[in-house]
Amino acid sequence: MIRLPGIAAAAALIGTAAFAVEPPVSPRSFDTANDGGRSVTVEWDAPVPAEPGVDVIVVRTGADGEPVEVGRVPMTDGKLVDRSGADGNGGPENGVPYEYRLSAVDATGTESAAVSAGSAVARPQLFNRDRFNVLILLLLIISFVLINVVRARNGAKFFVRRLAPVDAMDEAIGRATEMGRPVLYVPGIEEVEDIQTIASMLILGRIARKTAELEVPLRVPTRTPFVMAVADEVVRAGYMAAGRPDAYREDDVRFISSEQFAYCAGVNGMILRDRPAANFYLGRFFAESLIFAETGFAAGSIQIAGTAEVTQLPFFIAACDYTLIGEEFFAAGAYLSQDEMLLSTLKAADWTKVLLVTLLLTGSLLMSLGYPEFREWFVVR
Amino acid sequence: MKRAVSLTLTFIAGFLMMADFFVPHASFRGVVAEVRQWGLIVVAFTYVLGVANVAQVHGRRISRRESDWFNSIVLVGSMAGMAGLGIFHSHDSPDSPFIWLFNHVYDPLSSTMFALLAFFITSAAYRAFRARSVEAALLLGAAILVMLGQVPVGAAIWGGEDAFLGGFPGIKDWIMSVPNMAAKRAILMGAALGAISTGIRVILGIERAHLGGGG
Amino acid sequence: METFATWVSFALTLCILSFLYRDNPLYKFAEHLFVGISAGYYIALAYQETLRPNLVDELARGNLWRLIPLVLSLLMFTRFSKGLAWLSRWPLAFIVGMYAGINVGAYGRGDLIIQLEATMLDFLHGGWGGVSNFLLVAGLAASLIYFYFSKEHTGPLRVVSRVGIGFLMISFGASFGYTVMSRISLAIGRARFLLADGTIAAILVAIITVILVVWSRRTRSRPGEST
Amino acid sequence: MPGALLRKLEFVDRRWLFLMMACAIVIPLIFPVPLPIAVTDMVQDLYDSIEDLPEGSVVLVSVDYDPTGKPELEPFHVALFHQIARKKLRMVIVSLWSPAPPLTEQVIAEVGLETTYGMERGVDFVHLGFKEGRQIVMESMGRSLRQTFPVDRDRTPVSEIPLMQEVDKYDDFAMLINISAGSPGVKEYVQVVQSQYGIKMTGACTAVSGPDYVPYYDSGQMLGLAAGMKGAAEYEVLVGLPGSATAGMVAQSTTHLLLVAFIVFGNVMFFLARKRRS
Repeated sequence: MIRLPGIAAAAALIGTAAFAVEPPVSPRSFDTANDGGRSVTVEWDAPVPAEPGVDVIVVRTGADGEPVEVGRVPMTDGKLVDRSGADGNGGPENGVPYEYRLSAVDATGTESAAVSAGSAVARPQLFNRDRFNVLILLLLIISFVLINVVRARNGAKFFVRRLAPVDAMDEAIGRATEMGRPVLYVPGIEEVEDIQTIASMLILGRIARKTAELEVPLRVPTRTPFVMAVADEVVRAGYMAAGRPDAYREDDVRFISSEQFAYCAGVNGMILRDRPAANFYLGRFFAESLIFAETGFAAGSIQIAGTAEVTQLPFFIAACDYTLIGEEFFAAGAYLSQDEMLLSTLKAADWTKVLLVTLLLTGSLLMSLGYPEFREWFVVR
Repeated sequence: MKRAVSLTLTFIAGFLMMADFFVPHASFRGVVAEVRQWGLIVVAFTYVLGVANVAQVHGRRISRRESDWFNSIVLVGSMAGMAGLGIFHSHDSPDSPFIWLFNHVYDPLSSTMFALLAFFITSAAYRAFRARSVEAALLLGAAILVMLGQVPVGAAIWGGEDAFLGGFPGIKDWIMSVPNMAAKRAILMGAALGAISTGIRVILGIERAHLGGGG
Repeated sequence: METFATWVSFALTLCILSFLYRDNPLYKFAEHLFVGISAGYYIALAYQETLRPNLVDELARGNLWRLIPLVLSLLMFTRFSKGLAWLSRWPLAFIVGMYAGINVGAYGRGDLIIQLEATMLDFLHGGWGGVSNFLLVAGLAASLIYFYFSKEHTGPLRVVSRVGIGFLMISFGASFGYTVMSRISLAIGRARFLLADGTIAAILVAIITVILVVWSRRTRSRPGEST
Repeated sequence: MPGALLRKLEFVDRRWLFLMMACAIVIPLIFPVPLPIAVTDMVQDLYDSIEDLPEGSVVLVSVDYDPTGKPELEPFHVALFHQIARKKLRMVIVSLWSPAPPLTEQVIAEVGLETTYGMERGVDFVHLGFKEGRQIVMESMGRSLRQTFPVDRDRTPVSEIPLMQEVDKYDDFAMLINISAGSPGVKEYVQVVQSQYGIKMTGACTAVSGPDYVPYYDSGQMLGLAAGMKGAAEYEVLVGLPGSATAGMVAQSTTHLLLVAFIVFGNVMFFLARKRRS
């Protein structure tokens, strides 16, 4: 047999080259960042030209020298995260160095030589650096809140711009005096600790004082006993502030019913019987908003509404004469009661809105001019 | 002293929940996970207690024979019956009386209760929705365009690929994805600012509204 | 059993619908039955699918940590005793703190930062798309400025504020249109439910109409019930 | 328009209006006229995102509606289970609304998951039932689903359920699908879960919430969204199964036309009355 070393060797070489599978290029392994530990990430680049259908097998050997196959993924993935499975076991232990070796295998099962991706130690991190941007923006808004709480405590005066519905309140109560008909105040249907009910109570105090001064009867139907108790206190204080404690009538503040539609039917009855000159709907409302507004419209009352319940605003705006929209409702509460809590929230929100509009316009401008990096910083991972 | 414990509980629960987003450390998150389980339990108890005091209110109405006390008996009786069946007999097997009552009493009552709204919207549309200001006119105009754009008959009147702007459906889609989107995002952000500032004041104990007087 | 169930659910449906005619005893009965059944249903579910698996079973398995929420929850019952009522604040404080913590993060990420980032749009390129992007960015900025209270809205600020309220009104119009569809869907669901057995529905409608007519004649409709 | 007639028309007894609405609802249900349903991008993207999921991947379905949401959300729920069963996906069902579990069981029976599609409970799908706690449950599921739901709805411990051995965190799921009638629902899942765990999310909501959730679809936090009966009807068309939502759309058409007519007529009278007064 003629030894044809050159050709055989070449063929063998080409053979291996033709049939042998290229192992992954520049493999590396490192502790998975920003995680709770027990996880190592192994990455590699696919050899060029990339052969289709080639997978990569990742093998881990720990301190005990026992090789453990971690996983098998397509070469094109370029990455495999070695972590504990859904059942909680498996995956590298924290603080223990592991040696990772990668080998490529093609569809026919021939495997390439294993290449080392170095060793890595899994470690839990105390802070997720990917979420640094969220932390900065939250801390900024929180500082706005705290600064304004301190300013309010030190007696800083906060300016709140004029709100048409607030000016209309005095005018509506004046009309009630002329027509000698009562004023109706519906404080929403939520419990007493809801932020919108609290804001409503603050406005009720001011309205009660005004009705006391002008000697106009005030009706306050409530949906929960707690709201009735608080409203009773607030109205009594309003009459006291107006110097007319005697004018306060016990059953003006009345608990109707805790069932939504029974309360609705009760308030409707009051509107149609007493035909109030002015109706106030201030607080948190749900489906019954449009029933009150329609009945009040039919009774010919001036109607002023205010809520932060977005789903009900369309009906109030369409059916009432004036409506405090979302944050305007809290601003009215802050303005009328000069309450420290509401004023500081308002001011902090205003500062943040200036920040948001600036960031928005800057980001959009840079995006339009072809610099997406600014927007990239705000992505939440 | 009484208030200090409340404020500490609020601070610990609040701080753990906020930190959980930023700290991936496994054992820390394990502690937070256990504290959350306590939260589930206490919330379930709060709602059960809240629902039970309805029985207290109506129980007093029965004992004092106030107006409508017969209906209060219906309320308290049906509550006790339903709860008893669910807890002591079975709450999930398809042919249990509990599920029968859910399908043939709870379901029709609650669906019909809210079906009333379809009729109230009708009378309000006829009698109360007036374009008395520029804002109300804009609102009603957009409402009409959206209503026509989202029902098949609107598309039949003026729609189809070649219609200008895509006809009613096309205009509705544009209203939803530009003006509605812009304004709703402003409202989302406004509400977010409210939630963040209220949340921070509650956690740091600056706000006492929820603790009320005694605290 | 099936027809009895149909009679019961049809009768209850029509009792509630009778409120459209007037607030009447049939409606009051059905409403109180609804509040009672839904309360009882909730108590059973809260126990069977939360308190039992996450508290009772866990304690039975020896997870003594769950004694803490049990104690916290039992404190709530002190609300009924005058002396110890302040103790019932503790579980409430724990829950309010937990929701506050979750909300600060959730609202901060989900509704503030992501929405801000999603609206940083390129409005110079993309033809009509660019115009829409410009309107989106301008609309969001104007709406935010409408809710700015620290300065009187005069001069240029007034113009921006008017643009803002314009966008807000169009979005409320969109919500109005969609809310109409939701409310009508409920009525369609009920109509289809009743039409499934037309005969039973017709009989019951007749019975209930007779009851209402007799009842309202006897009480000579008081003004203010329903016009 | 003489003043007397105008006043009589403006303050007509609202029970006549109720009667007209009742007719606008009942007549098209008795004599349905099929109208074409145009599919919008939001619903097409929702359908495609589920269609693209590889066979056998596990989806988390959170069913959060009560009987009042049935007319708008049950048609979607039925069509969704058909698509999931056809795509041979596996499913874990949870609920944050107490009335939801019995409604889910009704849909499982109606779709025939176990009968016609032969899906095995515990292997192909699990119904874990209701858990109280709203957003607390959402966060708790992120840490460990098994710790949050120790037993499934029939009180079988999760340690004995084969499917539950493969999933415990949000990353183990291919997608979160939320059928939501209010709060807690789509808004809370987007804020608490999607923005923190980055899980692919789609869902359906009542029409009331449609306009409020469109920003989440636009920002990519939600891959698709079906809003109200119209969204459900579009989804039914895509799944190739015109059901109750498609039939309901005829009645929606007549009622919407009636309401538009009322609003326009009401405002015409309003301006005529005001012109007469000034």
